[in-house]
Amino acid sequence: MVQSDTPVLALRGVSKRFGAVQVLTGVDLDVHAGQVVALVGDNGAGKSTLVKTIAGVHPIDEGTIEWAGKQVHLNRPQDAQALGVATVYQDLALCDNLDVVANLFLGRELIRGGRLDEVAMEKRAKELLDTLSIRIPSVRIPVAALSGGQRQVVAIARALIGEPKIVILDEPTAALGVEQTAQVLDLVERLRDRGLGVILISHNMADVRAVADQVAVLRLGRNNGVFPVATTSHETIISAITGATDNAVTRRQARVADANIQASAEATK
Amino acid sequence: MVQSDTPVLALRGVSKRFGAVQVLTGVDLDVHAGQVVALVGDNGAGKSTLVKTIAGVHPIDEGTIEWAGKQVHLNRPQDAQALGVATVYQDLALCDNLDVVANLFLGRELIRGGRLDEVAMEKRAKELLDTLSIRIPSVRIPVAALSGGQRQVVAIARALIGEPKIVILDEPTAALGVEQTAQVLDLVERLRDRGLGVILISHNMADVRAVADQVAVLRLGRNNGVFPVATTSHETIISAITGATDNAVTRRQARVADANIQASAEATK
Amino acid sequence: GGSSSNSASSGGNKTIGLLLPENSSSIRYESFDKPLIEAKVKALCSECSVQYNNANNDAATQKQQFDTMVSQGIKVILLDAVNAPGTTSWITDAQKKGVKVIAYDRLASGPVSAYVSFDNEKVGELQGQALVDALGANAKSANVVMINGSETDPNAAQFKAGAHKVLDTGVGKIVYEQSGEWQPTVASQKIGAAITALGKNGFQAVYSANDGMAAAIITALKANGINNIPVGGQDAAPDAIQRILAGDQAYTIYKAYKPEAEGAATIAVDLLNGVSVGGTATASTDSAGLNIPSLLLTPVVVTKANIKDTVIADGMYKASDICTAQYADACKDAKIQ
Amino acid sequence: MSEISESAAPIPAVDPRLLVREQGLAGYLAEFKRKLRSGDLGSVPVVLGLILIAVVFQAITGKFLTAGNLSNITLYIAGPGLISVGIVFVLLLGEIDLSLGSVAGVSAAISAVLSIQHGVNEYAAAGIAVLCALAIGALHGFFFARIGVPAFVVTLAGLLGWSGLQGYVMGNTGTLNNIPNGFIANLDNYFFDDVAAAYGLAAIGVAGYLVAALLGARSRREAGLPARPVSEIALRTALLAVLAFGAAYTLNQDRGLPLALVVFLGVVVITDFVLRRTSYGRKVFAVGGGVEAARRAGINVAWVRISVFMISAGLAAVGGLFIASQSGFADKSLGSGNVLMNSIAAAVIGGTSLFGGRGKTWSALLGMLVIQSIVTGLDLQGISQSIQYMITGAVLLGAVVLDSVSRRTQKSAGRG
Amino acid sequence: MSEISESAAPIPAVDPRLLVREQGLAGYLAEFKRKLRSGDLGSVPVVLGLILIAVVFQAITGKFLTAGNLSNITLYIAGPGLISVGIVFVLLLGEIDLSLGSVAGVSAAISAVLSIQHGVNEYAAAGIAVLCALAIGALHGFFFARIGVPAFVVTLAGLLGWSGLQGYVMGNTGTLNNIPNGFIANLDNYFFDDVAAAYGLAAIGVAGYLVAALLGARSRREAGLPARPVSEIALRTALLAVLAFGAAYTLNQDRGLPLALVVFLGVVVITDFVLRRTSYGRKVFAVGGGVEAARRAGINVAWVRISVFMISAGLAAVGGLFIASQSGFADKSLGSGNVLMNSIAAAVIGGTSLFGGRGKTWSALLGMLVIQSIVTGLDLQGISQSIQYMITGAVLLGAVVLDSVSRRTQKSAGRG
Ligand SMILES: Nc1ncnc2c1ncn2[C@@H]1O[C@H](COP(=O)(O)OP(=O)(O)OP(=O)(O)O)[C@@H](O)[C@H]1O
Ligand SMILES: Nc1ncnc2c1ncn2[C@@H]1O[C@H](COP(=O)(O)OP(=O)(O)OP(=O)(O)O)[C@@H](O)[C@H]1O
Ligand SMILES: O[C@@H]1[C@@H](O)[C@H](O)OC[C@H]1O
Ligand SMILES: [Mg+2]
Ligand SMILES: [Mg+2]
Repeated sequence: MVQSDTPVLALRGVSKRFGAVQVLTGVDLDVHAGQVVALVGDNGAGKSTLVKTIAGVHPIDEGTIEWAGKQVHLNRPQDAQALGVATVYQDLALCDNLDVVANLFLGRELIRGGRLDEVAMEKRAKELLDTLSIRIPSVRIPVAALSGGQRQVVAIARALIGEPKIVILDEPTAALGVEQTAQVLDLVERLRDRGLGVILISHNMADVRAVADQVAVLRLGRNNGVFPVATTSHETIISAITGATDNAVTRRQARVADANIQASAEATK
Repeated sequence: MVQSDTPVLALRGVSKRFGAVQVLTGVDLDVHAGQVVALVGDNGAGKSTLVKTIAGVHPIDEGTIEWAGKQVHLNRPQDAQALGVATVYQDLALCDNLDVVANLFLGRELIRGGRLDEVAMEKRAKELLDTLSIRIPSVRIPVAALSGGQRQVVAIARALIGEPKIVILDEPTAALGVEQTAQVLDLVERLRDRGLGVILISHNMADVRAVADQVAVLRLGRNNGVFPVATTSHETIISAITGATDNAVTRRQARVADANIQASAEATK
Repeated sequence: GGSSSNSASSGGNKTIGLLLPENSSSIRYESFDKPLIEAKVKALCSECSVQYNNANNDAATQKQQFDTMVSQGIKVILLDAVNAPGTTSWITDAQKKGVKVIAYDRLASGPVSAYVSFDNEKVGELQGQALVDALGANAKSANVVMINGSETDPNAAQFKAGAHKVLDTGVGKIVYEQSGEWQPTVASQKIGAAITALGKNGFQAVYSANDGMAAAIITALKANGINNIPVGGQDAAPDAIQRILAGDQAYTIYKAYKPEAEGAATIAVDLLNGVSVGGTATASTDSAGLNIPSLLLTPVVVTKANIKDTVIADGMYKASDICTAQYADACKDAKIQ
Repeated sequence: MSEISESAAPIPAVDPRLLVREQGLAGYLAEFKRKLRSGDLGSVPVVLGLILIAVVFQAITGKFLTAGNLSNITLYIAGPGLISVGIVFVLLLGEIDLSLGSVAGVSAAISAVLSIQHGVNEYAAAGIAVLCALAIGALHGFFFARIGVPAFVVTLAGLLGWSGLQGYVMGNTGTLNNIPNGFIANLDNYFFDDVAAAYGLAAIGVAGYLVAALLGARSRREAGLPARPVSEIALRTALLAVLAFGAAYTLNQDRGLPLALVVFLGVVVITDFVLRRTSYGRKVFAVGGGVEAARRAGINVAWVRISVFMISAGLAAVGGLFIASQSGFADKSLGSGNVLMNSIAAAVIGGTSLFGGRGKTWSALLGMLVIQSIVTGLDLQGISQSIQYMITGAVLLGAVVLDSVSRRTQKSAGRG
Repeated sequence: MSEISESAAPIPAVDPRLLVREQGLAGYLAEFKRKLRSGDLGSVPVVLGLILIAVVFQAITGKFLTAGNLSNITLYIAGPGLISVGIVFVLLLGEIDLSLGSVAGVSAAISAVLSIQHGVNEYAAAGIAVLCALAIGALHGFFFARIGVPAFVVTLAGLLGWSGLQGYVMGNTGTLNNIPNGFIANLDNYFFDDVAAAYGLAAIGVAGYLVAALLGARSRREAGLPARPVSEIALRTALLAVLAFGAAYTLNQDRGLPLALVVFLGVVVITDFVLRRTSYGRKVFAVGGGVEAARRAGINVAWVRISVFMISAGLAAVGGLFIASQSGFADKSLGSGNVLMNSIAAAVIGGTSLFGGRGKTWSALLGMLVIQSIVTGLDLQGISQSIQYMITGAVLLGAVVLDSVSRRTQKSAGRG
């Protein structure tokens, strides 16, 4: 984990409003090279909105974004891409009418002699998908015909084309099978080892604890603490997310434990 | 767990093809009243396709579907709904232009004096969403403006309107926060206790083991075993899903364990 | 194929082509011109036939229909051009293939073999004069509104020019002039604007280029409480005759289709048989330096006074067509039964 | 399944991120300012555009804002406006209906031939014509919804076929004058000249709005739901009253309340109610917002589609009768030309999306007013056709640019 | 980042659920049968419809399939066909361009006025006209893509404005005849009457297809990707050869190879290449398939939109010159009437979706052939206008029903 002093990416006091809803209020976030920052929070906490501001999808209302110490303005996805931000969106943002290969290389097609180099793209697409252990009937069917998990893998593979400096993954394993999830976690570790910054959004605490260095918690659109993973307990993080120590999670655990101690032991294994 | 001898729903030798892809081949499935059947399998195994055949979205090519012992033909979603099948689709199937209330009651609006009873629907909508611990800025904004998890909760709440006999949940907790996930698992148990049949699709083995009675594994569009949860080990199910004992999951576990025994212990907790 | 280079008179192809411009703003084309020409051709030459196409007011469509006829080997074509000044190349090319073209109703430009028509500028002059007559003694002080035909129809320009020739000196002032685009709803709105702009007493007569627009204008005037000011059109449509009987419309211009159609049919059969057309086309018209043998008919103004002697006497309409229940009394007054 | 609420975790009623509006008038104004800034203005830009057009033409011609002219405009918009209401339904589905001009034409022809040539009672003739149009709409809907032919192609075939039928029905007649003072003749030319009529209608409209708003707000408050404050209802009612009584006064200065306006407004109000307040309307929006989602919700998509094409054809038939009334007769070209394009344009200018799922029938009224105001204003000035076309194009664009710019602000602030 | 492959789990190359086609001709036929059953037939239904239309008209008129008539049809379709190619681009974006008829008209007017009235060299005049059209397209694109005015409204304003400008440019002239044997006069009327021309073009087309297919298959095989078997390439080449040489033979029976056909085919082939084989074309499809996804992929959506409107306007200008050439003159009404509707209809009939992201420029050719065949066939028979409209409507619907029924089978078997 090679970390420099200036973060690659730093958000300072970022606010964002949609109509009558103040979605983000004064949010700070630091990501260093070679660091995996998990961004967690309740549903609707503003995680996806925050990463979209970094990706240039939604320009921020207030606050500043710094890239390697310099203030930048991210008004269009191109701006972020040019800096080296690759993003896997929660809603995937694939073109349903295009096939897998076309989606993977969209906006960065391989060209040979002025025309698309379909052969090279198709070959590279197959390699990438194999890496992520996904089985897709044909890379030439439109992504509309793929299963949820297949689509998600295509979106993840998209982010690996090009040479990003920061990779943002918004719930990348939500639709993935056990094997594919493991591959994605491996991938995150490899990205970190290669010195990239990674922002990982996930509701799965086991995954977060497995690969993240730091956990930044967002609650109702505001920062609610940044914790080093190694030294923070599961319960601390959960209560930062839900804003209470008595919540549905703890209640459920208690109830299940009461009812069936053995099943409970199995279930949390 | 009250179970009768004839299953509420029984699939026999169901096959389905899309163009050049044979997605399902001779699949059998039994669901009894008061039983939670987990349907698991790799990405693209055919789980969503299978439940769509039950929901009447895709008519089957071959095989039969029996409802309480009688053969039925499910050619349109209405057919399945009329029998008492409520479905939460993986892709949610919400109308983006309609608000939360309109989506919840779509096709089953409350009427008073010939006109929509918006007041009653809005009240009921708020209650339902509270049950599921979700915080939505306003039930009167179009669902297009909701976060991924908020959308998913809306889709789940939809299935609870009306009086279903079988509830199908296709990865209902994929986008949910820890608290919301706990609520949905509670909900599944309550549905079972009320004598409904539940089909739960999930990639999260912990969740599956926590609430399911039986686990049906699908692999490459075919049955690959049905296991009672109580007496089957985690490893058995994983290898039925991946088709191998040596897979990315086990390899990752081994590697992580090697590298950092303590972290590994934390991570699988 | 169109490879036959025999001269027309040798009688290889006994089909006469008939190309008419449209069928929505005027009923004349399919109710009069087409059947009259077909009947006359059959009468003159039993083994001849007429192939008819309608261009729906689209010049490019008409050119296709023209070319299709030429390539089928048709040797004589009666052409009522959508765009008469634009046909030079059509007729030049056709002539090279031995095809003879008769300009029907509108003077198609190019080396046509004959021309049969009414004089469109004359139509305009008659319209203007009829309006002046309808105004009577007040004409010299009358303010007049003009609703012209479509600016993309070359005939309309001629009607307009002819009418102006008379009205510019014959009446007090043209106070409002607009194109009604041959569309009744448009004409109705234009007259509404004129009423707003000039006031209900701001004008004493309305020139309408044809009967369709005149009907809409009269409706709009009545809706605004303006009754009994002279409005005139052209085409002698049956509904216009009825309005004239009822006193709502002052006049129309009757272009006797029968002599026009039958004259054209006679010339066409003559050309097919290689006979001189001089017997029918007694006049001559200058077209870009060429002297075109012509049959030029005179249009007639129809007012209440001469309905009986024109459209009824010529058999264009039966009295029963016109004298429906509502118009029975008016018919009696005009001595029509 | 209400018992599932039992274990609900307590959640605060209002999300703290929701910028809650202050109570009372102050809050109303604050919210309006916020909406203005974020471009979430609804019909306001189009209305502003309309006012601008009226003011400019008044300045140029000096006659635009006379009672007579404004009254005439209401007569001109009724026919195409009714067609436009039908188009709003079709656009809400995300489809298009190119046949409506022809359907208007063939219906007017059928009604005229029956009543004038065959002596059928005029009301019956008009009724039969509308029934024929409904059948035509059902046929279009069938080919679209059941056979799967794109609506564009079905209705293009209809555009040709029905205008052919129109010509065929009119036969050698060409033009049939309306029976003087008959039902059709009066449709677009009858005025309720008692001043009480216009004021009465205005009063009914304003009172109806007020009562509905107050009752609605009360039942929401009783159910514990956020409701519109009384001050806001009062403000809106006052605005409506100024508009309604102003219009009534103006119309009474001229010939009184036009029947055509009553019918057009009535149709707009009723269809608006159907779309926003009934489960049928909800289905139309759902199909337009996502066919597959609607289908999975158990909605009979085919039937919704067929019924919408029936509604649009039926309204086109009524519109055709109004056009016949305006021109004084039915003929072979009724409904051709710009009628269809203007009707579609009106719906779009009024804010109905071409892509389905967003719009309201009021946009037919607003859009028609914009288009007709431009045309009438230019007619008043009496400019030549070519120049008129150019100006109309430019003003049309200008009227919508206002709206688009505000929407763009909104979009850049939203998910879009 | 290729080093990430290092830990890849081995996955079998071919998914066992994929019904792999048998090698060779047998497999080809088996697949064709499967596609036939599941309705996945591409252009086959439209082509069948076209053949049916031709056979029926030949039976009725006895003249439809003569060399002269077929040759004429190629002349008639060039102008509207070029406009239709432009429309395909716009439809691929999921948008519409209503202005193209007017743009064709104003371009023809500009070219005619410059060359005939002002003595400008004809090539230069035509060039200037096309440049003006490109500027017009850029203006439309700007208002649509940058200001956010719906394309429907922008191009409706264009429809009015440019036809006004057309009238203004033509001024009092009304009609300008083409310069005899000049560039414009020849566009749609020149024939390469040497038999070698038609056969040569056929040979180049067939050979080009063969070489491209073989090279493509080889490079795929070399990269270890599944490739089209040689037997299939041979079969396709043979079919193409029959078609191409058959057409060449027919044209040589008449006046030879029409320049108009060469230009139209050339434009279709080039635009097809641009759309399917270049990254620009990929961007057009992406924007049409999902604006937001395209935007997030870093595509400059505004620029893609503006360029597409420029392409459509530019092609409309060329189409306008062809129409002027066909009619023999430019006038105030060139491009009005059915031109636009026919061009849109052709694209849709040929299989291009109105909803964006699906289609090809070949559909302009196929659809135009369907429409023109109906029109010419009915003209040959010479029936009255009303009946002709009704028949055209019915045949149009019929031609597309075939396609729709097959697509419906496909849809019910797919995700749709
Ligand atoms: N319309 C279609 N055309 C072709 N193939 C399809 C179509 N729909 C689904 N498939 C294929 O069917 C297979 C099964 O898809 P399905 O969505 O049922 O998988 P799943 O088990 O739900 O996967 P996941 O866990 O990723 O959601 C996939 O390989 C998918 O590509
Ligand atoms: N265009 C919009 N208009 C109004 N509100 C919006 C809009 N987009 C997002 N929101 C609101 O912003 C809040 C944050 O949404 P966001 O998608 O960032 O949440 P999230 O943390 O990613 O949640 P999840 O875990 O469910 O994905 C939500 O309450 C959502 O309803
Ligand atoms: O008779 C008129 C005809 O000459 C003109 O061209 O079009 C309109 C008709 O009324
Ligand atoms: Mg999110
Ligand atoms: Mg799935």
